Amino acid sequence: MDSFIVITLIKTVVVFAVMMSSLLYLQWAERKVIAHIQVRPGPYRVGPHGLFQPFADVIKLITKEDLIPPYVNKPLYLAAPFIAMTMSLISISVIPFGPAIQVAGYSTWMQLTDLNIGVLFVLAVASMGVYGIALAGWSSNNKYALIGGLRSSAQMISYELPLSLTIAAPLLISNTLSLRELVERQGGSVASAATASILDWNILHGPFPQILSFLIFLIAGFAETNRVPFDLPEAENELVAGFHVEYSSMKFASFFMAEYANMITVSSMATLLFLGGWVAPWPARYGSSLVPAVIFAGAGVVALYHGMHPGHRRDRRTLPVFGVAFLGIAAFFLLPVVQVWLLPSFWFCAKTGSVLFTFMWVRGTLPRFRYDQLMGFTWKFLFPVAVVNLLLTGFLVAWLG
Amino acid sequence: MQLWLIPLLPLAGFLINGVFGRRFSKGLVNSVAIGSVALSFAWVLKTIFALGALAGVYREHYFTWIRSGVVNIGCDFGVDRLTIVMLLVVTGVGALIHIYSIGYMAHEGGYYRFFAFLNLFMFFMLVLVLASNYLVMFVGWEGVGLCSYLLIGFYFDKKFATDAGNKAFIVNRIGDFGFSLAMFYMVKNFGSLDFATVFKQAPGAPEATLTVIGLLLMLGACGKSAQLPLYVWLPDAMAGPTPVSALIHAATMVTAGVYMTARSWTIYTHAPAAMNAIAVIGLATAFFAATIGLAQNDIKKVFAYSTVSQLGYMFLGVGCGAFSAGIYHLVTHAFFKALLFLGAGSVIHALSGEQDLRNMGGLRKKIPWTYATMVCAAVAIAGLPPFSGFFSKDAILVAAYQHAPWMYWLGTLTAGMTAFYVFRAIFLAFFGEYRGDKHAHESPPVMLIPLAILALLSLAGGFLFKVPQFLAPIFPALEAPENPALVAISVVAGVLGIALAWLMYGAKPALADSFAASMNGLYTLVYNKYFVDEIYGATVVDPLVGGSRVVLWKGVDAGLIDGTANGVAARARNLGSLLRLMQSGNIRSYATWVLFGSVLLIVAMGIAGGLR
Amino acid sequence: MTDVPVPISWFLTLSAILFVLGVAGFVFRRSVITVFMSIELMLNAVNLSFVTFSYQLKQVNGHLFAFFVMVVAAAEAAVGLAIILTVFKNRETLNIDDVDSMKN
Amino acid sequence: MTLAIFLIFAVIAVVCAINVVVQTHPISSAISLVGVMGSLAVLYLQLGAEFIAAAQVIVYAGAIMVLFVFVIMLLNAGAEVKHGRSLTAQLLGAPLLVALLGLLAYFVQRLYPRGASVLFGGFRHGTPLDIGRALFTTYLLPFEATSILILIGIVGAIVLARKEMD
Repeated sequence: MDSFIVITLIKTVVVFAVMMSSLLYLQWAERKVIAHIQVRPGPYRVGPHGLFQPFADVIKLITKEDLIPPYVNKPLYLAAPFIAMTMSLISISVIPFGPAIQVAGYSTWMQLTDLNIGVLFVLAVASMGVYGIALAGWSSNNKYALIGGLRSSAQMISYELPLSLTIAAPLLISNTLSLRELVERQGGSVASAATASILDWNILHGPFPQILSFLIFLIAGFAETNRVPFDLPEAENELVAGFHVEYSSMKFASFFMAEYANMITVSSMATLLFLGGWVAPWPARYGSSLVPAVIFAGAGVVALYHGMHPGHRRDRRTLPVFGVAFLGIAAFFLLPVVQVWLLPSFWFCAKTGSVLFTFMWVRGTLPRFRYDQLMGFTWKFLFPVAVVNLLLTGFLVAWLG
Repeated sequence: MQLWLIPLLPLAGFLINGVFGRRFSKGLVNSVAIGSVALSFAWVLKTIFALGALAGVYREHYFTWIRSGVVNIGCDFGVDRLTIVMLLVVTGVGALIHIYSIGYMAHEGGYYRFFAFLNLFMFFMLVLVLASNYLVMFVGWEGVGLCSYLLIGFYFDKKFATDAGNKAFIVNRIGDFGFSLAMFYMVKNFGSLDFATVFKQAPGAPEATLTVIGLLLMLGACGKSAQLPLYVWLPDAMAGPTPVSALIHAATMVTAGVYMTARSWTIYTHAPAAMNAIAVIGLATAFFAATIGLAQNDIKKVFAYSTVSQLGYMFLGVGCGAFSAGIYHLVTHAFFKALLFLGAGSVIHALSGEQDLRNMGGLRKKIPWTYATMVCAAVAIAGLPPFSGFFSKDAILVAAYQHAPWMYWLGTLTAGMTAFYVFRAIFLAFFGEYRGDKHAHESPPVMLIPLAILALLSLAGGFLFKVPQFLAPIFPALEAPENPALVAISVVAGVLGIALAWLMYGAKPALADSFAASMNGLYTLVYNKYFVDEIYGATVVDPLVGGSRVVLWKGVDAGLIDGTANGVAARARNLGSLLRLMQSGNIRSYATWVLFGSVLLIVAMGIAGGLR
Repeated sequence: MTDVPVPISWFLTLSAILFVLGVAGFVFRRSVITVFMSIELMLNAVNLSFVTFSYQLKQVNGHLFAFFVMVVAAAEAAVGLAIILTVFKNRETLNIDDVDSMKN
Repeated sequence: MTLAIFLIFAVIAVVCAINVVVQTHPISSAISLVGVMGSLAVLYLQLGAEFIAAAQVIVYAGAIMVLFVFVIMLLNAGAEVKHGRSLTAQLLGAPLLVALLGLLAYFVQRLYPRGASVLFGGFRHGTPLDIGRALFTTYLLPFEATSILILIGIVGAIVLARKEMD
């Protein structure tokens, strides 16, 4: 009992730390990716390869003047960013990163808590996220903010329908609402661990591969998180920004932290629902356990090579350090003791990371929707397609499953 | 042999003309109307020949109309010799008058309407005649009343016409009331309305009952056949088109009463009192109407009162037990009176609407055909041998003498007056010099041909159709010894009448005025029809109307009924105005009331649930 | 630490309190929207008692009733808010006391 | 534990509900109502109604109340105006409310003696599985009826709220 509480506390701290740092560095990563898409180095000054850029940003945002405009509805104005933030962070608590593990004789799950209505919980929390935006827009007592808030909340409500429908489809296949069981049904259970492969994932799983569903989920996810190409709030120049036009400094930042947290949530949900969570693409006996080591080793080698032939002066010192670190990590991954609990989380993070990379990639690629197009797209295209997909899935599951 | 076809053909004509007539051309309307009547006439002839020497009654049962308790009334038609006579008269004269109407109505509005109503009348009249029980007969009876109302008020844009129609309808109601009472009484006593059943049981029934039934039936007959005291509607009925006057108010409908009485002879023969009443009424009517006819200046009015008077003759005959004589006179009268009316119509048509005898005169040369035919009718009605009127009228007079001599003498006097006023009209219209200002023109042949046919019939009808002999099997034989003296006297009376008319209106017209002036009071009295209408108005109509207005309308309707209804409504309104305080339209107060109710409900449930 | 049970009557009393508060909102508030929200509050209170009964009777039916109540509430909210929009469009007011006549 | 959670969230619910009633500004009331719903969801979880709890948050808090907030923002509804009188409500309202509350509480106390009590995990059949099974067998007809009802609601809402096409 007490051990349960202790372990839960530890897990909470760990997950929170990981979450926050990943939030910070997600921003950095995004800037880097977009920079490279646009053929420029991106953040480079603060720390090696701008690695300390996020801290600089945080310090800047915290130290900026936090002004509260007059005639705002103060309590709601203050509450809005925290509502958004909280609602985006809560849902991480039900997301499983890996299977049960033994730590110092105690067996526990790599998951804060497992609800047997986990999916519904995530949906509920996501739907609550609307309040942050709506209230922010309304309480700013500014017509642009108000209209922007209306816009964004309407957008989120509208895209919630196809999102839920596409979530329902894989649930029909996996026949559960608990996220952990969801993964286990996709080959994450101890029994099927030996044979679990990419074919067990819902995206390819019979009777009806959920590729279409996955795509719709991603698109709706973009909209849910107000990301490109649906990032109307960011449209300062044509729409006078959005609900957060009156916010400044840390409050302003918290909206973006909420956005990135939502990104992470959506990505991990995509991983859990469609990509088989922590399940490796092919069974370990065919060497899937070596993949992380190989990857990191390769990265280390590349880093060392560039360290030999530096493009910049500083690289002569930093890149070898990275190379050694990568090789160390590769070696670490080869230790059987840690593989048990490190591999699954690696695969989970890899999948989530690739989905996140897709987010950034799209942002670097696509232009922005017009509002009416945006709404018409969901109501006239996504929604019907999702319904048809759900019906097909249900029919096939009832018929073949 | 499909008796139903006889009345249904005119009905079909009525339906076709009534529905589509507005879009039909006049020719089409004519062909439909006259075709239907002619066809039914043809069918009547076929039926007669098919029946051959009809001794008894031929009946056809179509369906059971009413079955309740003892009463079992079927819709069935029957034919016996009496019916055949009536059928021939109705369809034959009807057809002729239809043809005549083509010419007469040529320039009138509502052409198709006229013919449709005429066909409808034919239908109901034939139903009346063919009926084999009193109820079906009553249907026809009411139907012809309706048609008479419709046709009298044909010129419904003229007030006097519509008034006349209402008058006819209302007065007939009184008679029909008697008729229906008689039927109830029959059902009560005989448990049936079927002629056969009723007449089979009638001899056994107590005389009082039969008398009551007879008197009630007589009341009906008086209404329909314009006898005292219900004759008042007939003169006014002349407001309708002249063919209507000829067909309905001279030839057929008004004789329905006589027909019905003759049909019910079994009842009457066992109710002498009723028969006496009929005879007296008939005689009184005949004399009374004749006197009025003496002084009328409207040519149609003259013939109208003449009709009343002749109907009185028929009643006299029937009342004296000479049923066949009554029917005989009915037939002949149908001929010559229809002819008189049609002739009058022709005259009016020739003078384009002029009806006043004082504005006529000297038309003998202008419209010779009309003149000739009307003279034929006049001699027939005057009872000069060997014309039709002579036979029938004398048969009646002889029977009257058998019954009571004074009746004969009065009848003879009436006959003289009849001859007088008819020829007075003739002389005023056709002799002397023209006193009018309108241009007179002879009527078209389509009008003259029926006139000619009717003239022949009224001249020769007497010895062409031996009606009494034909009807002998039906009616009880009346031993009336041939009495040349009586015949001679009546003929002489007629001749005297004619001579007097010639003297006063043909030879030296001034004589008439001086005569009228000399006996001024009497003349005024007669001229104003004994002020009967005024008397009725003062004694019956005004009290009735006043009473209705004061008592029924103001008192009962407005006071009692409306008072009750409005009172209830007012109470409800007061109560509502109390409850309205709740309906303030304010949602919150509504909610409060709902809350109130739910609290009460919870308390009630708690108590019911036994929670103390 | 041992788990202290809660009397069912407490749940029901809570539901009653919420319901009465909802009624109070309905009766005393003038803003149409607030009144409408009070109705939702009442519905929630009823749902709570449904679920409580379901617990007491160890049956799932109460949950279903609560579910249906939610569905109906959703439809009602959609239509009701549309009506509110129309009323506001026509009368320029959200005060329930001004909306006391059928005619405009 | 159960008692503690119940007390906490019951208090939250009551306070929020009172707030719903006393707040003059619709949006504050709306937020308070969301609070009520959230705490009620927790109580549902206590009662073993997992699905209903989730549905409560998703449907009520996530959809219906968002709609309310939406409309409030759309109409830009300010604090309510005080004019307008309902004498009935003024006079009868308060006593009737007190009477209602008293009656309900009284009957509840009478009907449910101390014995019957709620323990977390005392009822485990509120899972989506059970709900779904009952929904599609016993309650199929009402389910379909509600679907029709919702369809009608959608149509009605669109018809009511669309701007006049002239």
